[in-house]
Amino acid sequence: MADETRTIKTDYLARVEGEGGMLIRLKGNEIEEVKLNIFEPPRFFEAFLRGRYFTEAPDITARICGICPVAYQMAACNSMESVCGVKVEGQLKALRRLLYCGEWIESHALHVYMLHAPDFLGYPSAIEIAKDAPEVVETALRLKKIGNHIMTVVGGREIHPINVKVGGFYKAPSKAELEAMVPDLEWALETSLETVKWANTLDFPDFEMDYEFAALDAGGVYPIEGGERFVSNRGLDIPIDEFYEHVVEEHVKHANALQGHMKERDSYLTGPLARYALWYDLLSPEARGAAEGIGLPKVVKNPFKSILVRSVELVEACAEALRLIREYEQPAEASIEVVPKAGAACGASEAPRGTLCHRYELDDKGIILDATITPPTAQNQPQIEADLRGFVGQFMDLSNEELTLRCEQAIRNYDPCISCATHFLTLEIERT
Amino acid sequence: MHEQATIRDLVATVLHVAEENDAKRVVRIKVKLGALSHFTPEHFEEHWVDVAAGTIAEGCKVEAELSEDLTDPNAHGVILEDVEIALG
Amino acid sequence: MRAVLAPEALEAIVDVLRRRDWRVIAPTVRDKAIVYGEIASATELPVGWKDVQGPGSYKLERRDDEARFGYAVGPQSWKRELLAPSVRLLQIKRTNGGLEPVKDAAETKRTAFFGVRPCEVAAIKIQDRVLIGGKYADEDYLQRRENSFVIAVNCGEPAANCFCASMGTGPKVEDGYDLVLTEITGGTHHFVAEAGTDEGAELLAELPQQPAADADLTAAQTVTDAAREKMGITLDRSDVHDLLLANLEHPRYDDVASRCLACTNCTLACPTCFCTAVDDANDLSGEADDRLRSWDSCFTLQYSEMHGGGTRKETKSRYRQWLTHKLSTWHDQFDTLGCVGCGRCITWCPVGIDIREEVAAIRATQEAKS
Amino acid sequence: MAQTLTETAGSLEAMTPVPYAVTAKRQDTYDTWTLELEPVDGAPIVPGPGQFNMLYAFGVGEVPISNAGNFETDERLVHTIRAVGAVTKALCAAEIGTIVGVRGPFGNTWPIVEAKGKDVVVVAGGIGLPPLRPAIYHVLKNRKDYGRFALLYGARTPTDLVFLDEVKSWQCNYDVDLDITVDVGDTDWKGKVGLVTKLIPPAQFDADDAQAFVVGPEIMMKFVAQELMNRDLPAESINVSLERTMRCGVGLCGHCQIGPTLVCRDGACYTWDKVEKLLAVKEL
Amino acid sequence: MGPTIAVWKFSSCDGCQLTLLDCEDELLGILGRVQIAYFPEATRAEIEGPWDLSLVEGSVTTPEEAERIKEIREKSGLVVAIGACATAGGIQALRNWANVKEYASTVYAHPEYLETLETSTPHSDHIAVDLELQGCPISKVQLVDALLAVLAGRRPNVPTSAVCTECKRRQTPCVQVLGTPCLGPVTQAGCGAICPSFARGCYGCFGPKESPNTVSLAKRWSEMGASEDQLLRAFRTFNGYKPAFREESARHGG
Ligand SMILES: Cc1cc2nc3c(=O)[nH]c(=O)nc-3n(C[C@H](O)[C@H](O)[C@H](O)COP(=O)(O)OP(=O)(O)OC[C@H]3O[C@@H](n4cnc5c(N)ncnc54)[C@H](O)[C@@H]3O)c2cc1C
Ligand code: SF4
Ligand code: SF4
Ligand code: SF4
Repeated sequence: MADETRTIKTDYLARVEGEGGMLIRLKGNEIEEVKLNIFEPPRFFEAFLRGRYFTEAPDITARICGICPVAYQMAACNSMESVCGVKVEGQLKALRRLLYCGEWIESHALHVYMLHAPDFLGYPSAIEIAKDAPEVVETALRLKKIGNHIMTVVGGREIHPINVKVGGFYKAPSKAELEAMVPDLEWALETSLETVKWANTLDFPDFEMDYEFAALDAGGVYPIEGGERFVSNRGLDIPIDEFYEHVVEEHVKHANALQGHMKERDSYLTGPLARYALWYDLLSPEARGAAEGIGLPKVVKNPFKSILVRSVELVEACAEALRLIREYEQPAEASIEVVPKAGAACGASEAPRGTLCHRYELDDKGIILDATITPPTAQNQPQIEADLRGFVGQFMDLSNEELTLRCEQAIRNYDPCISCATHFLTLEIERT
Repeated sequence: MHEQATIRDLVATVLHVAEENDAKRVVRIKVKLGALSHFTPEHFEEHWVDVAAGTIAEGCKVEAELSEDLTDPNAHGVILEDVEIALG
Repeated sequence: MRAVLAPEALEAIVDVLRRRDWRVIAPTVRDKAIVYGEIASATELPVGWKDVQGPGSYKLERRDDEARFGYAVGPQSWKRELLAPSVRLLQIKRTNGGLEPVKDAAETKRTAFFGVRPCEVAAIKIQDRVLIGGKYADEDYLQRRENSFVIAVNCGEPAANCFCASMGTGPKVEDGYDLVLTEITGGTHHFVAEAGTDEGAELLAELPQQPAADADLTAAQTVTDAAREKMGITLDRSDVHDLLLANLEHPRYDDVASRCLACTNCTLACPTCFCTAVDDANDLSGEADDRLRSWDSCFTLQYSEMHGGGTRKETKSRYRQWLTHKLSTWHDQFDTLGCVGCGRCITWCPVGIDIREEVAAIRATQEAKS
Repeated sequence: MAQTLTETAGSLEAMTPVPYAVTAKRQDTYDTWTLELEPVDGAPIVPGPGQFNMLYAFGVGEVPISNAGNFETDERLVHTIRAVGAVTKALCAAEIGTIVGVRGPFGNTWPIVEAKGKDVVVVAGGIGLPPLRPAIYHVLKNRKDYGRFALLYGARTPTDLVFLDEVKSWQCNYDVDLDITVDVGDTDWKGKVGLVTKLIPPAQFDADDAQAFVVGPEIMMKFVAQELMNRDLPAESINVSLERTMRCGVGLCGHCQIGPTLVCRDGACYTWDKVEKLLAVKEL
Repeated sequence: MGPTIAVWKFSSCDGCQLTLLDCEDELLGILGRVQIAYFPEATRAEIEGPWDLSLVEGSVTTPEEAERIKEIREKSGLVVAIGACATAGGIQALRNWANVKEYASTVYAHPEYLETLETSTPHSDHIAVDLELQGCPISKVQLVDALLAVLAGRRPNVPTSAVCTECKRRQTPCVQVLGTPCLGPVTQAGCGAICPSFARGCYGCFGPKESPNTVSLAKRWSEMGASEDQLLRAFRTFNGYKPAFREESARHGG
């Protein structure tokens, strides 16, 4: 072989694309690998919280997620208050719950109608639904708006509310301001009852998983703004302060989001399915009635039916908001005094998409020495991958395109709070 | 997961270069793997062999060098430095 | 017409007016300050409160009596009722190629301003001059102004930043009111009331009252005299017009610019500042524009922005524009001063810049020069 | 209020634009167009020389534009507009038939009638010529009532000169001493090159009995006024037109203040003695 | 067929793009006049570039992002940066004062897996931006106005003045004068002055206004009892990397 050869300089750069993505590697009919990539560039919240003053945590951590800022604010407050040995109770606690109901209504309405439903209805998005069935989208928007309105009245604005403070609020709304929302909320309650029925008309793939469901135990009420214990249907029952003794976070190479899993246990699931399964009996009569009305069992194991459970929780949030407003008395002080103390504690809350845990360590001046934050999506990610593994097995013969759609839908079952996960850009299916 | 896409892109580029120069075969390629590219030389070669199979780049020699410079603006990418082709 | 009223008669005032279906706007306590708001009863007045004001500071404290008007002016002025902070002047619709301006039906409800201080009456007169006294009138302002009914209250206790005596606008109101009250707290708590218009007299006639003797009028006069005495003259207005125009490049403007935040608080709190922005905003369909008018301020860059950049880029020029306008060029433009000495710009300046001090500083160095 | 306010109140319609249709349009330079406007209903307003209207482009906004018309006719409005920003671009893009809003006429007028019997010197810089055109028309129409008429016109480049043909026709038909210059010439330019101030020393007029009308950028007006005063023309005989941001055009919004004066109400035409000191102060 | 709009995410919390979906009253009206070309938070449909308008959320924190914004610039008629991240680097720009490698090892067990730039920077550091909407998050009103302005071909109404203008228009008694330190006088309007209306001081989430006199305000805060630490943190939060705030925080240590 004496071919003439030549070397050509190219200096060509091939880029590694950085978007959310998912990889499924199939070998014949075997699933070799399922990987969910979350290319959320790291933002280092836990690092830069160090050195900040403890009262800043609710405002700063809200910025972790614009879709569920209240969840972060509440977990931060719960944790800080626990470190400092104070408890926010009575009407202030009720106001927090009301604010959070606003976030649930907003987030669940957005997710049910605008993110998840298009998958079931075969539309790329709600924008296209709006062309064919504007009333569906209008309903969604009005529901969303009512949720947002609660956040505006109680929290100052819908995204990154400004009225939340360690110890309570900066200013408590008057009873009249809250009562003004009642007619809208009554409409929202009616509509969410309809939503449950409407969601029940969708087609669900036959698919069940045997989950370990985990959620907060809020001591006799459906868990929303906080809870003292973290429990599961498989016997986990720990004070929230021991969260990190049982849950470890792992940084896996393919995702910048940390993944959580329980020591000596498998993956577990937080979020609507878990809350519902664990605390069905604590739902309001309206929400329970809605579930019964469509024959929804007390434990739902089909993740695709999370849209039903989310709708039931929408009913719950509306009914609960109405109850809280009815029972509201404007507190004399908008917050209780919180004097910083050296120490460390966990605090958690139930984001629309699952349990969110914060842990802070403070010095005696109130400066944050250490912060750990575990969002629900991080906890759910191993479970999502596990689901997908099970799920792909059933749908292996679909075309790549259809399989992609199905997988996206499956991921959306979990309402992950990252935009790259709400709509995937790249899904690679390798078949060999 | 993006290794595949990157390599496909590189193979396409190499074939394009080869074609433009009327090459019969690609003899050797030289690449610099960015420190953050997620590749090791072995890893890269493995993928390369996969993707280049069935093209005129099949069986070519792969010289892959791993850069350790994290601050390089191209640290996330793979640079195809040169391509050696056989003519005629 | 004049009379002596017991404190309970204030309730009667509110009653009578509300029975006529008027809005009654009066001082009330909210957000740790005395602000104006609609009231349904005289009990909502700030009974037994006083304000402690300083440059850039304001604090409410309890009084040891039940005075209804035992405080000076708060953060708001009646400007909010007459020259609304934001209002849609009109809507312009596109109708198959044409344009159709549509005006909003004007609010026609009569409104009583209850508790208007002499400086505020003066401020309303100044805004009348500017907004409806010239060749062109502001329709929205005129509408609101015609529907207003002014119950003034003379001042007995000026705050630290009050200087109406210097500006000749208080502490006793001269005209421009329908009814005026002077509160007398020493001895039996009572009010001396005087009507300024027929309508004021009509209202007064409906109130439970005692006739006013000369002694009562003297007592009322003593109240405002004492207030004037207490305030003293802290800004010499006699030559201020020329003083400022002769010192447009005074170094004091650099000094004040190092402190001034160009935040607009002074102008927006001021009861006479009338500058507004007029902007068009499109509706969603793109088929109609809303013409909106909102409070503007010479302290913003955009205020003086022309094609190619702002005229007053430096804070120093903006402060100079404000100061000279208030005390000097306002006179050239509208034949009146633009400042009534209410002290709001001093109290509500977040860094406590004091117009009196700035003028004094310019005067001091000017005098040193001459 | 039982006081009589209504009598003191002036016109109330000032803030409402009246629909006018674009009936003719001409491109003057690469960025300048002249529009003719006629009212959709009723008779047109008749702005005097030096006055301006607030022109409103639907959806985009409203700006002050000087009257550039009235020669033969009062039937339509003529405005020459340079497209520099959003509103002026939208106005310049208006097609024939487009409806625009008009409020006006506002501001004072050039003292052109008062200049009767005197020599007239008009100095224009670039787009400063159109606002002077109504005054020029007045002089031309009543040519015998005036003395000498010097028209000194300067622009940055030859492409910035507007109405050149019309200007030249004035020279032939009405006995106008026309002198034109550009700051920077081009290959086709055969005329003078240099600042417009250079045209003043040789201009023919009797400084004791003349009125000057000057419009251009502020800095140009300053130098022109200085040159004219160097020719012993008193500051009171030099008329300039000032420009400031205007939001209402009728003295209510406050934006157009320059010291003691409101440009929309007291101007835009001023004699130089009134404004010289004001313009000398930086950022007044 | 209206103009095409693409919505891009960089390092951010998604709140600013969610603002678009939160325009409940306006959304359908706007969607009827534009074509959404790319908006992964809302749709899986895509229209290939070039695009008439790109809304860009989030800051540039990775080499990939630094490249991507250049491509977006090339293919977009107008680029509008939305939010504190996109206009100032956002809260994650706090890394710009720290050692990223240390940061990474604080948070992640295997920092070697991470690709990240040392800094978090606004898009204007990388490309020419046509319009910046400040705010953490941006204001709905300003977003809708900007979109309508693009549709109408007018200037968007983005005031560069202080939060105080809105505070006074809504007639809130000034909290700073009442004793609570407030960043309103140096912060750009847009939020509607909500914090003072809830009895708290503005914390500057809309970033610096034009010519902010931070020195004078900081002096006043000190007189009111604020510590140097407090001042440093106040200026170094959501818009800490914007030059005016960056310089002021540097004056108080660190
Ligand atoms: C008395 C007078 C007569 C004039 N006559 C003529 C004439 O005959 N021909 C001519 O071509 N020009 C004339 N002009 C100048 C003309 O008015 C300006 O060129 C015009 O206003 C530019 O507006 P624009 O929207 O096109 O430019 P832009 O640059 O878009 O806006 C110009 C100005 O409008 C204001 N503005 C607009 N939108 C905003 C916003 N969102 N926020 C803040 N400020 C904003 C600002 O002050 C800005 O600088 C005259 C001006 C005056 C005062
Ligand atoms: S004087 Fe005071 S209130 Fe006025 S702009 Fe300056 S800092 Fe603000
Ligand atoms: S409260 Fe803050 S924003 Fe409002 S006026 Fe005072 S300083 Fe300005
Ligand atoms: S007041 Fe300040 S911190 Fe509060 S929302 Fe507005 S800009 Fe943000």
